[in-house]
Amino acid sequence: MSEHLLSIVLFTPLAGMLILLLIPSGRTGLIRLWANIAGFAGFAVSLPLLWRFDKNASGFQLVERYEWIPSLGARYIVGIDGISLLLVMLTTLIGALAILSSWSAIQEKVKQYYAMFLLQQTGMLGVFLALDFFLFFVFWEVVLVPMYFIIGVWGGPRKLYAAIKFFLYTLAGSVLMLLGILTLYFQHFRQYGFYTFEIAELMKLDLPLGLQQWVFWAFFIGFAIKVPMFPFHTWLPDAHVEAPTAGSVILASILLKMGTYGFLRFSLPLLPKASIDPLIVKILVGLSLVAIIYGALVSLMQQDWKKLVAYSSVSHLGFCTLGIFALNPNGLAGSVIQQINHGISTGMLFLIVGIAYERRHTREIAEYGGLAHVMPKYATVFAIAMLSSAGLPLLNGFIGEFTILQGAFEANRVWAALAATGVILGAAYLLWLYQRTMLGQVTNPKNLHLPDLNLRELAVFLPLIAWALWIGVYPKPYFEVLEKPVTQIVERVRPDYFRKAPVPAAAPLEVLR
Amino acid sequence: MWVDTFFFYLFALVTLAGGVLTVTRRNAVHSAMSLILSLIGVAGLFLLQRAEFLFAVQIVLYVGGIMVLFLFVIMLVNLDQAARMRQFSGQWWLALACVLAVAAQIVYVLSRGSGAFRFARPEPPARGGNVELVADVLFKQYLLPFELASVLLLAAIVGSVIMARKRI
Amino acid sequence: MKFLELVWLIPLIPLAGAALMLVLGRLLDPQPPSEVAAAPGVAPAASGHGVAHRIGQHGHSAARSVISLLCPGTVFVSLLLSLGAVWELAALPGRTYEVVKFTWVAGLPFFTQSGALARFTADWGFLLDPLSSVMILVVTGVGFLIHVYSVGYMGHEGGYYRFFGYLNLFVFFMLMLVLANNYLLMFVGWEGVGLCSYLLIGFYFHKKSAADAGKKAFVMNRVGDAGFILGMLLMFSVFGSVRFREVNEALASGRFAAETAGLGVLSAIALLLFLGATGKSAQFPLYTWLPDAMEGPTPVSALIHAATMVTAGVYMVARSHLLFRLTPEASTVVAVIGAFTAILAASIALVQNDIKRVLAYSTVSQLGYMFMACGVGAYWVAIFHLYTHAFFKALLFLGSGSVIHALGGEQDMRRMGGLKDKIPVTYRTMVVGALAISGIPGFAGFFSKDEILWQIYSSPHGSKVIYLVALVTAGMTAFYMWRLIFMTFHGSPRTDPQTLAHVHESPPVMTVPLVALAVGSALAGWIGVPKLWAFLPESFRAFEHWLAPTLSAPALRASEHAHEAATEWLLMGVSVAVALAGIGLARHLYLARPERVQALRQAAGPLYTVLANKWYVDEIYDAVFVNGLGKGGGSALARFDNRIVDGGVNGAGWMTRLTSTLSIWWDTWIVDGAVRLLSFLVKAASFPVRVLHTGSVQAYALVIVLGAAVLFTWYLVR
Amino acid sequence: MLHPVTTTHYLVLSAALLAIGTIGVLARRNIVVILMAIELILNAVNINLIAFSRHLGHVHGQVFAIFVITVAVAEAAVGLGILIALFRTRATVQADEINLLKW
Amino acid sequence: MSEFYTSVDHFALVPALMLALFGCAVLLFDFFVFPAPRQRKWLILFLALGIGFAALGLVRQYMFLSSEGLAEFTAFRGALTIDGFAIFFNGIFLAASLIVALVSYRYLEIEGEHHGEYYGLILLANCGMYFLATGTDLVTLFVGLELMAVCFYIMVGFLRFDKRSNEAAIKYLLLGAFSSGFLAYGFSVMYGLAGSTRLGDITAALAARSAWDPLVFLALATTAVGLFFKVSVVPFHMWAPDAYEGAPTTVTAYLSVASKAASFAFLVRIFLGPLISAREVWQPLLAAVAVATLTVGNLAAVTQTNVKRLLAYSSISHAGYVLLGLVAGNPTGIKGIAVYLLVYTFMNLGAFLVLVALRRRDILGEELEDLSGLMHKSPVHAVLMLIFLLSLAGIPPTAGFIAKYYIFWALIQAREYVLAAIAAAYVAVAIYYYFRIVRSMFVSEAADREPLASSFGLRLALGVTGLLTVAIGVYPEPWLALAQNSVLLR
Repeated sequence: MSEHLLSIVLFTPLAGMLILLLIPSGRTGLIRLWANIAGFAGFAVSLPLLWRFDKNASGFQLVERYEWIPSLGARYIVGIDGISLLLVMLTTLIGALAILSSWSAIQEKVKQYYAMFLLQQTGMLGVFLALDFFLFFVFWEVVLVPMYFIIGVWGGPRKLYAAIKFFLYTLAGSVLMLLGILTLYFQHFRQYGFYTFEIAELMKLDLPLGLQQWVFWAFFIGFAIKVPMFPFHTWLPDAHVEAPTAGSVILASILLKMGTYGFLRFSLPLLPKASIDPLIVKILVGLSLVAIIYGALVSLMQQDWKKLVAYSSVSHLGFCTLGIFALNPNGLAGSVIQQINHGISTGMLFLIVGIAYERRHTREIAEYGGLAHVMPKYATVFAIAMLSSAGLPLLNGFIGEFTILQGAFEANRVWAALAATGVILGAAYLLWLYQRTMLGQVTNPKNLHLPDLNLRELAVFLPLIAWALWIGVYPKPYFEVLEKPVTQIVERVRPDYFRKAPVPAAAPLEVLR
Repeated sequence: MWVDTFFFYLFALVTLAGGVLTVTRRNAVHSAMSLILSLIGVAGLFLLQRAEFLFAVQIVLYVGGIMVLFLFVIMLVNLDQAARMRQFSGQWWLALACVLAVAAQIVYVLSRGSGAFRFARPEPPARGGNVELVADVLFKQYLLPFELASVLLLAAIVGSVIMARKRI
Repeated sequence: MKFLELVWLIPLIPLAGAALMLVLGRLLDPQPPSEVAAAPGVAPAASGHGVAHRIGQHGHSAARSVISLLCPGTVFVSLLLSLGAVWELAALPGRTYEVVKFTWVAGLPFFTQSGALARFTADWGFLLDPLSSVMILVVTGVGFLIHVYSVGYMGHEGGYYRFFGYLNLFVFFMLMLVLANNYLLMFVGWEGVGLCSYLLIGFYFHKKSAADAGKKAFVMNRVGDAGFILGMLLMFSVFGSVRFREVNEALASGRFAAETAGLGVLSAIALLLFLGATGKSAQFPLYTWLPDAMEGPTPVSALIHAATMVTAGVYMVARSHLLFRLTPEASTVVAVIGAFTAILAASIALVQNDIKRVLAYSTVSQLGYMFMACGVGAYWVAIFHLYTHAFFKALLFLGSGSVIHALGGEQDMRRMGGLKDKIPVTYRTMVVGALAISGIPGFAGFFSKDEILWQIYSSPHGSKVIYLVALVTAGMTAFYMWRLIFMTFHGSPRTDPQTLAHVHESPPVMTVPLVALAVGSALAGWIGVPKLWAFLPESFRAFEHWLAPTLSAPALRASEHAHEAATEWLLMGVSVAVALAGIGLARHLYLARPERVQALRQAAGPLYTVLANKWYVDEIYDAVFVNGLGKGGGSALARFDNRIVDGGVNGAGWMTRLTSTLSIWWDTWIVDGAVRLLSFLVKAASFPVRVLHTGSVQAYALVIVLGAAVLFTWYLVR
Repeated sequence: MLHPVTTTHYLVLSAALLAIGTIGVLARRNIVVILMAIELILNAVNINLIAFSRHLGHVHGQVFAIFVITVAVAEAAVGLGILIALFRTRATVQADEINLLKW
Repeated sequence: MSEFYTSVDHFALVPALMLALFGCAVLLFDFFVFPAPRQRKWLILFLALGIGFAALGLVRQYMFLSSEGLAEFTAFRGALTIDGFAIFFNGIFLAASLIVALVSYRYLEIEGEHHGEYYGLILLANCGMYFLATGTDLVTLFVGLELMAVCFYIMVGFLRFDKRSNEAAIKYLLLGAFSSGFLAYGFSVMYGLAGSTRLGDITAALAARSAWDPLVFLALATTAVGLFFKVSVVPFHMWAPDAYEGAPTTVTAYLSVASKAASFAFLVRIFLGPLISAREVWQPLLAAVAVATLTVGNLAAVTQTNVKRLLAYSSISHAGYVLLGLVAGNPTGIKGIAVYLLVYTFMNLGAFLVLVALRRRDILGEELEDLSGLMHKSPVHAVLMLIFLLSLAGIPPTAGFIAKYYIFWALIQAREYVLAAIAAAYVAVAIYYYFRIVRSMFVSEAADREPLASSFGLRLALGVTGLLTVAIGVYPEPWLALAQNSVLLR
């Protein structure tokens, strides 16, 4: 069994979906129950990864490889390193919680809803597990369809527009990405005489800078739209606003990470020359900084609760991409941690919006106010989520942001200084949001008798809060897990980085006494 | 030589005139008659080119067979009304321009490549009449299309029957 | 060694209390459902009663008693532990105890500026040395007293558990701040106290002003924090570490020459850190949040916005004293900012009528003093003032809280007066506090303030201009403080009779802390008497000696006694005289000749009636009426504060909104617009393509021929 | 005055006939006439084939022409059949009146 | 067996023979054995038998080739060539014919035009296609093409009392005949240049001339007009939407896949055979045509409301993709064409079959509104349609992705990056209009409550096409291996 662990993790949600399809659509109770069981099972089977993973081993672990389409050189290869481990755990947990959170929010077409969710779960896991570019691309695209339906069927008033926008945007990007993949694929054939999509093989390629740049831009379009980076971000607010709560949660927490993951896993290692090309770095960092500040500024102005959170994602993801293109260990590690953090905190924020929406069916911030009186538990949870998102120390956001800033600072001080303004603005819009919705007097009689969080809803939040605290208080395991893969990436992209000085065997600042 | 030349131009004239009349006559029956004229002209050209069998086929099959079919249909669909209506589509001038352009282009292309076809080669030594030769080639080299043509005709017959019959 | 090993427990015990309160507090202290604070007109008929008055009659349930015991109790335990630890620390040779519990941020390798490979790490490590020992004693000691006081003060409030939860949480973060052994962990406390400040300012969150103030505090602090973060990053990049010990070792190693001319990287670090300090310690230009923060409950103002949190900036600068010593330019900035803030805030305090706002500006001003001391290199004096200030300012705040409590929430001094007999304990303790802050010899404030003045005057980094500023500020301080005393307690009552009838002295649970703090305010200074008072044994100067291992800087000591004792005596006399003059003026205007105020109002009134804004008119009218033309500068400064500084903040906010609007516009019309245009074009292009299919078979044939024509043309053109 | 007739003459003649037929297809409204015009086009092909056949000195071209004629017959038969069906439902044989299907 | 008709000839002819024989048999039986309408379903059995035997013949040819290790063998003195290419495409035709026949029964019942001739025509058309894929002689190809075309003319007009069907038929016929006139003209020029009608001879003769020789171009251009018409690429595509819309839906399905596949087989034979030497001439030409096709097909589809017509335009755009495989002109591209057409057959058939199922009494089931709320009415159909549409759009893991993948791969290999980018961009446009259908099905409310038409054949056909669309996407290996043999270009 255990040598197929990753496959089990990958296909458990799919199996759950197939069984779900056998349940008659009328029995919604059973469907809900089963979907939750399947979602939780997906999380449960991923837990063994935690102790099966060896943080000291370099390269990929738990690798499974089978021939799949020999004519194309495509294989079924799955494996994890520290980066994917974290993202996989995020996916399984958030996925299970998102399913749990949908219990009462989704009242129609329940079966299809959960089926889409579980399918999507497999797709996302596949993206993070695949070590074959073809497999990766397949999963990458698979994710689109369920999300289209989740937005388009169970979404808000402008759901159709949002759904197709989401789909078209991401699809357009990914098709161009496919061309980039094919270019690498073909170049590999030219250099080595056989076709393969295996990442490890493709990494052996030695391509001239010009070609790398072209491929980089092709990848960039695909990944940047997914992230979304600055000029490609407009699908995000629409998609978020219209998606049902759990959809937004998945979208923000996991789907966006596919873009950053793509940069980390593919753009940097496969195209090292292009990745350190000064112009490319400048452009990407520039876009990241713009996204940080711009996302925050736009958030400040939002009247729509969900849109605010959506734009805040743009800002936070700007940090992630900034960290990546700082191109040093701390930037990269910070970026991964920040991806997890964003998954946790923005996930929570969307769940929070969703709870208010479920009770009041509006997302206008002006409709709320003073909820802290009526829903104290809710307000507390919101406060934690908000603080975690704003990067308060001892909560997760701080670790990620600070590490990214450290990386950025090392690369260029001005970047860090500009990014730091994002920290200020982040606090501003979040606090303002909190104040407008939670504090003050209850100004709307409709809000007077809103029920506070029930146990199920609390159960959704508690794991996330616990996780946020864990990362905030004791992030060491995360850094340890990330050290090997991140160092590999840096060594790949900047071979001379570590040649400046010998790497010390242990941290130079050891515990004294 | 000049006889050939004379007859070529004669038949060519008949062919083209017939063609022009076919596409310009108001009455469909007149068109059909003109088409027959043109087909006969073509048949004459066949004869000039020593394709006697084909000449016969052209006269018998085309002029005798197809044209009767056409005339039948013309009678059947009662084109009297149609004959009173406008005969040319609104785009005829554009069509004319285009076709002339294409024709000019084809002729230009032909003239540039005409070196390949300047003079007819001397006839090959006759090993029998034209019909024998045709038969020989047809059944040796083109047996397959020949059989296939029968299927084609079958399909055409079935098809026209289906289309033309009134009920079942 | 037992207590030292438990040093990490000192912050954790209040944290445990906080966690218990915030998780389970609601069970212990149930809120009646009718207590929803709704806007007027929104409240449901069943609920009926008012909004802001959440004072219920259910105050003293058994469960509340548990809270009342538990929360102050945790702080008390911390206090005991601290005392034990400090006792043991005294016995240690280097008076330094550092313990690392575990690695916190265990980041990856990076290269420092000098090319050395370092690791981005920070520990959960605790450092107890004389500096932090002073701080933990202040925090736990004053904190405990304020906790006790709060039991009485908040007794009738809703959200009791929440209040104590936040308060305990605050103590935890503050202790983390002072006990951290590295800047990053310090930053945890730093941000944490900011958070608690936010939560506690916004404790009455149904009040919009309170919520606004909380937000303002947090965001302004964040601006400073951004500086702090960048400073830390620079520190990482220069030293490869942010641990105090390593940074200081690097600084002391001589690798870094003092940056006397121009601004180098050390100055940059120092200034960035100081930017953080201005935010936290409410220095110019980031000070306007502190007066607004008075929206919070009074014990909070006492604890956070007077005694502890706002002093964190001073602590941090003192902690980084080696850095600042190497960067005289940065130190000068510190001193100048401190001086400017001190006089600015003091002048504003002259005209305030809200009892707590006076104290708030006073706090800003006193913090300015501390920074002046830091700026001139007298770090121990800054800490000394911090320590004395904690006593008397906490006392004054708690006293004012007692007054407010007695008057049922009234904060305007114009509606007080004549209370000294009604609430005698409060009166007497507050007078002690006022004497201390005014710098009357013998009281705690005298010793610290006088030492600061002397250091400013005498230190090689000092300056006569700053000294003058500080002296004027001292006079103003005495004036506004006694103005407060006279307006509140003396004269005839201006309170409406009904309220006056109910005025009563606070319960012992509130007065006992007052008395304790009054004792402290009176006596705490005697451990730092001037060297001039040679007649006293060295044990009266224990404070400086205690701090010496941490804050000493041998290189700078040589010039200290260059000035003559006579000068020092003279200056001491001058400062006392100035203080007495301030008190006398206040007495003259507010006690002896109140009718002069009326006359001044008549004389100067027309000058300000031209102002359209009524609020400003009132403000300035009051200023003229109260202070006369002689203090006109103060009102101008008040205007400066209201108009320019706040205006600047508002302007920045407006700019931000404008930018945001533009961004949205950009998003909707340009970025998205391009996409929409594209989709529109696709759809638009669809029609001509479709229209081509006219349904006419001959048109189709024509297109075929056209196609052929194009093929041929292409060939021929080639 | 009269040049010897070359294959090229036939080709040009064929092209001319092709053009006439094409004009017929494009310009005549009457579908029956359009079908006749198509016959002209096929005849043009046949002229080509015969000319080449003669030119090349074998009869393959003639055989090809037979097949072309066959095809022409088949097309004409089916075309006329469909035309009759069309006429039944639409009562017209004018090409430009048959435009239910468009866009 | 004689010298004119050897055993090899027979071996090569068997599948066509079976198709023609059973075609005739069906026609006869319709008259004499099963005159009653209820009995006509037995004709399907006959048809299936015919296709089965033909398939058996194909399999035997395949076995023969692989056991002998031959790449190909010729018959009828070079008029037929049996190679992997031919077998592969014939497989596609047979599958398409069978599937179409399976679903036609119910559909024609509803249309009230259920005649046995229909099945005979399917077989005869398939017979014509057989020669398009295997023929290596101009005459054979031409007659085969016409056989197929004539059958299709009739089938398109099969609803004799339906105005739209008539119209579609006459349009298709007129334009088809017109374009085959051009084709024949082109063939005549080829013959004139080579002195032979065998493709091999022509290839050799044209190779002796320069690529830019005017007469070669004349042959190329006129032939291309006819070929492009058949595969409906711009600007020779105009008939397609009308014919597709007017024809009975089953015929549309058949027309859009089998006819297109056969024509492409034909086109590939011509372009990579005789015209290969003029590649530098036709490559840019084809590229331009392909781009124009993608543009027109995709753009015109965007605003369609008739689903049949929408799919017609979409199938035009697919022709553009296939053509790009030829533009790339490398083995990958040719294999890509084969794979594309294979996949396209199933997915496009599937999409049309759903429309067939939507045709009920009084409901045409062609408009976008008719698909509204299909998800509620029949989730199975909706999901199948979704799969087909995703596949048409080229979203993995459906088969359509593999097909597009090959085209992109070939283009990248040929370094046609710009073409690749254009082709990629149009995928997004395609998504847009396919998802209009999806939107209708899944989001809108149902327009009517009438249950969908269903029959065993329809269910089976939908099941098979759906299964294959997914299966080829998820595990394409065996199918790719089949296509591997079909590469003409070496």
